[in-house]
Amino acid sequence: MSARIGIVTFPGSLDDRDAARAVRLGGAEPVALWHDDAVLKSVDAVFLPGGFSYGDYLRCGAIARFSEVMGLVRDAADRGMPVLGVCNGFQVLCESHLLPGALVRNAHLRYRNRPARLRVETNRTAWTAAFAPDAEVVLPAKHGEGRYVADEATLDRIEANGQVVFRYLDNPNGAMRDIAGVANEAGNVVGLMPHPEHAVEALTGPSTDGLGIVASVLAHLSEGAAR
Amino acid sequence: MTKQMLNPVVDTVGVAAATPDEKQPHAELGLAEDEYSRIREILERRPTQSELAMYSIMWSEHCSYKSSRVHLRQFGQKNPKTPRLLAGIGENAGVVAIDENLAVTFKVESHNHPSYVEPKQGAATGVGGIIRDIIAMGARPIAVMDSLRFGDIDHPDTARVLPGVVDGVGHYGNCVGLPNIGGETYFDPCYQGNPLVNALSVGVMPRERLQSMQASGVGNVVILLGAKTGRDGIGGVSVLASATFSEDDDSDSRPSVQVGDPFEEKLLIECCLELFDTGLVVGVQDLGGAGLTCALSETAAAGDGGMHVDLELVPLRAKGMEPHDILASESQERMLLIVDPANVENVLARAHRWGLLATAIGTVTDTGRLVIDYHGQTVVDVPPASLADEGPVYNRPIAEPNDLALVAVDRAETLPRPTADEDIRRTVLDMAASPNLCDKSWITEQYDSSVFGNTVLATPHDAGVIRLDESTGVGIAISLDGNGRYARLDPYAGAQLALAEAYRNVAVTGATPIAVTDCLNFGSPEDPHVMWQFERAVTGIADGCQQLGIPVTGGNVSFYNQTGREAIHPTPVIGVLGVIDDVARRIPLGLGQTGDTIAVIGTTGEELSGSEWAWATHRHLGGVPPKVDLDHEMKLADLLSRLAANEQIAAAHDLSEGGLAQTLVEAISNSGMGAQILLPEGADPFTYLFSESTGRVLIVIPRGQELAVRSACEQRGLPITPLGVADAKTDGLHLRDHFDIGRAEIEAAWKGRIGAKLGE
Amino acid sequence: MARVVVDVMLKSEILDPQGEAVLGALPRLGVNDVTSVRIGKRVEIEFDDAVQNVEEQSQIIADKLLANPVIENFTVSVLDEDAV
Amino acid sequence: MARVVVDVMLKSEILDPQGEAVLGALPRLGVNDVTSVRIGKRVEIEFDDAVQNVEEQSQIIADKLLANPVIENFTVSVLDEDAV
Ligand SMILES: Nc1ncnc2c1ncn2[C@@H]1O[C@H](COP(=O)(O)OP(=O)(O)O)[C@@H](O)[C@H]1O
Ligand SMILES: [Mg+2]
Repeated sequence: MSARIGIVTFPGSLDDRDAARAVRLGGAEPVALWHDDAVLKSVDAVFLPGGFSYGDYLRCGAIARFSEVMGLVRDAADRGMPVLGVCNGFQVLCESHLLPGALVRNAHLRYRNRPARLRVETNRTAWTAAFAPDAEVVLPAKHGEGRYVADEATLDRIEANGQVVFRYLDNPNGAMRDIAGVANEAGNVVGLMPHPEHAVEALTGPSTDGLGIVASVLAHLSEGAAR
Repeated sequence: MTKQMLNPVVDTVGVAAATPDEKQPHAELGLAEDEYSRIREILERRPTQSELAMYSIMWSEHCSYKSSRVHLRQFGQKNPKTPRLLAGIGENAGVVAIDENLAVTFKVESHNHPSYVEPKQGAATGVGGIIRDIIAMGARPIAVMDSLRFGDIDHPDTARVLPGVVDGVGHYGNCVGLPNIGGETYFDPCYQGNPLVNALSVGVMPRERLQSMQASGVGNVVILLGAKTGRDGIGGVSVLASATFSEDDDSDSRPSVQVGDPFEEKLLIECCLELFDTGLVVGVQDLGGAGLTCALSETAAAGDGGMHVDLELVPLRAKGMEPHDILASESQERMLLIVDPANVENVLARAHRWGLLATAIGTVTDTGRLVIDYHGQTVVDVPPASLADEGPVYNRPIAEPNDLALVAVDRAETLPRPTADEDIRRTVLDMAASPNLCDKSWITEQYDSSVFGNTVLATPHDAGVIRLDESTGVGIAISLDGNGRYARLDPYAGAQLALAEAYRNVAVTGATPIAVTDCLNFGSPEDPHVMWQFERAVTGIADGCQQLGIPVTGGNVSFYNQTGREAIHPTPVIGVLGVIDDVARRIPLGLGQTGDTIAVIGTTGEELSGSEWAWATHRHLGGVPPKVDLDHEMKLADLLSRLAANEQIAAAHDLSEGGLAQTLVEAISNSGMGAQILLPEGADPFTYLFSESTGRVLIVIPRGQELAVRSACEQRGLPITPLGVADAKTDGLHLRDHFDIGRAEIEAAWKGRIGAKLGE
Repeated sequence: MARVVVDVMLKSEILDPQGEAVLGALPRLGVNDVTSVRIGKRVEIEFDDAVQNVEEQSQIIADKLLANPVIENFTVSVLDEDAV
Repeated sequence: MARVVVDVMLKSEILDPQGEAVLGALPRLGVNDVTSVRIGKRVEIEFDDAVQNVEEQSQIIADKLLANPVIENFTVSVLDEDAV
């Protein structure tokens, strides 16, 4: 039986269908979750896709945090369920304080769409388990507010804990310490700005490296099942 | 302006009948004396304030096409008949069949004046407006494109307008979740006070989901869906969109512009598609220019002929709005639905689930009249067709410009040109760095191109290619092209050159062109010379499409693009849509692999008039533009789609502005490869590199396919000239017997120009 | 040190989607009594000690750079130096 | 009608590139005496007449929604009703 990965649609989510395609191509079963529903439909993991939830007015992800589904996601994450936030999903996870730090306006003040080269800094998270140590991946980065910031103490702490998951090789937005993605302490919640779901087919993406994210969570889940 | 119309008592039909002699500001609203008299005849009384506002809007140039209509008729007359055409001119957007299941709708529209006044919001709402036209046909919008023209890149105002426009196009498209798959950007001083912002959107639908704008079925309910109605853009259509800016325009007299909300639009898309799929709506119309006035009169006129509306039910955002304000408001992100009474509750519930406001504001009647009440008092009572379909039609005077002959003999072929290798080499680099030819990624990187995961080709490819169906691989290609300089020299030829280029760009991806949309950007129709340009351009497009066998399915006219007496270059912008059976077989840009053959198909003549070289190096515009050969273009398209289907071609790139030199610069910069080129014997290097003869394509032939490709060309009578080979080890361009230019030098010239000019 | 605050707000007749979005979200926080939210920019400017015509210069900055008069209004307040 | 203004500014240790960009553009306007520009948000909230605990509710809105404490500070000012 393949793993069920829930994909949340907020009003203004844009990449929900694309996330579902990536999950499907990666060999798992996508399950649609609606922001206002108080059920997680017994999924094994949750994917918060990119987009502009609630228009991303005020601050990206600030309003989505108050949706029904995020209460459930928080509880599930606390119990160890794998949760991934991509782009807007990453912003929602930071705003919800499930991940440390915040994402602010790019230093150059513009939205920028470019393939980003990233280094996978740790494979000890639910979403990077299948990558070789120090693997390099190419994923599309496209955002106006993706500059990762946190105070120095927090940055030192997450570096020390191995919570920095992805680092830019050519920093596209001024992110502190070139951080592109982070995890929570337990490693089950991961957020990243570039889009793995737009790198799953040679025909449409700059690489197929995004499939590694799905492979990782499947490996993580089956390992858990085996335990 | 609307202030003068304010009247403490609501001007009802009864009041109007009782006060026939009251003076009305029809002239200020842009209605001519005879137009005003005709309104009085139609109504058999003076119009109420609300009616006057509605007629002034619907009979404006923007809505009634009063100056262009007599010419646009040619499209209907000359359009080739094709079973693919499911909806054509007269609908919100044309619809063409792709296969037994799918249909595609697409259209290009201008938002020029608003983008000058408030670049970001003007451009953003332009994108929003064209997307709603696509939704109104029943389609899911799947991509956008933008065709932009600005003044001189060094002019300080360009630094205000360009970043704002790009921010607006990007912001709206990115937030609503549509990939931007291409477009164009040009600079010319003629656009200094009149930048052009033309936006295209394309959508896909199951064929049976095609929607109608008819308000039919007596008793059916009229529902307004989406944003609240505010004071945005009141008078925008009649005043803003159709008024020439005078030199001393001051900001206070400018009417307010609209601000868009792409988030609301995204919800509208999802909600409307859900309503279409569940079969809950009978008719649908978007609210764009002219807001409720246009949507109510068009749906009523297209339907059973009558409608009753209670205007006080319209949810308002601003206080103190008068009935005519509500009718004229151009608040964005609204749609009008016609719904069977039994389904109303269901529709309202679904709208609520999407967080959208939906309000029943009226019903369909059989009275043949559009009756609008405000708090129980009738403020409008008119035959809807008199607003929507029976506006004035002008046959404006046409006169050939006096300078035509002079311009024609001022040929660029006589200009001094470089002859020494070193100077030609310098020219290649200078041209690559020129504003019109340089890399546009400063702009296009601000656009999402991959959302939806179906973008197969986007900028910098000749055309955008989108996969429509993952199971069959069927897809479409679209290109948007125009060249104001060619059209200035000869509007008939210029329009056909734009058509030929868009057609060729689609063909270069391996797709087969099937339909056309156009946006006609011109100066004032009251100037007989402008009208002459317009008539020539329309005739050029209509004749061209007839010859190519593909129909014009819709488009848009933008007049009054002029500051004082200076009109812009006539600028017809043409969008061509093609279909490709399997997107995996698309032809990309680039140079293939080491050892692949580089060749040019087509003939290079000495055609430099109107060229980028003449403009960039001499600021010269004169002579006659390159010759168009549409038969040749058709053969070329046939060849390319065959080579693509047979996988006999590795890459291809159209030759256009800047000629072969620029095509090589782009192919090298966009691939990891170098090119070893040997010009044909006896060819003059300068002419061969910079001529803009049309109908030419650079193709890259995989090893072992040379003979097959040559014979496919011969069969079709297409001249093919081998030029050299692709080679990963060659650094940039090696032009044998002449010069080398390394990749670093090419890229230093071509890249980063726009940002640098804008101080970034 | 002279300190100036320029507040830039959308004109009242112009749609403020940001404000609307916040207004729509408030019930999720249990707040139901708000009738309107408008969101604009607050710009804090600090001038050199030496400068004389702070007010005038701020007006220029606001008018030319911070606000687009087509859609926005602004107000300039020179803060008391003691207030800093 | 009670009216409240919430000002939200980035914490001083967080880089404000928008403010920097404005600062960098000032010399082109002929303004050379500005030492710092910071750009934040001004949020204007209107409550129902009936509401009692305006100040308290505004604090909640600001703290939970309008500002992100990781990067921003805020101040709440209840405006005099006469001032409206
Ligand atoms: N240049 C043109 N070429 C072909 N059709 C045109 C052109 N200009 C306008 N039309 C058609 O005339 C009709 C009315 O145009 P328009 O007012 O722009 O439509 P809408 O009301 O949807 O904005 C549309 O069907 C449009 O496609
Ligand atoms: Mg329309």
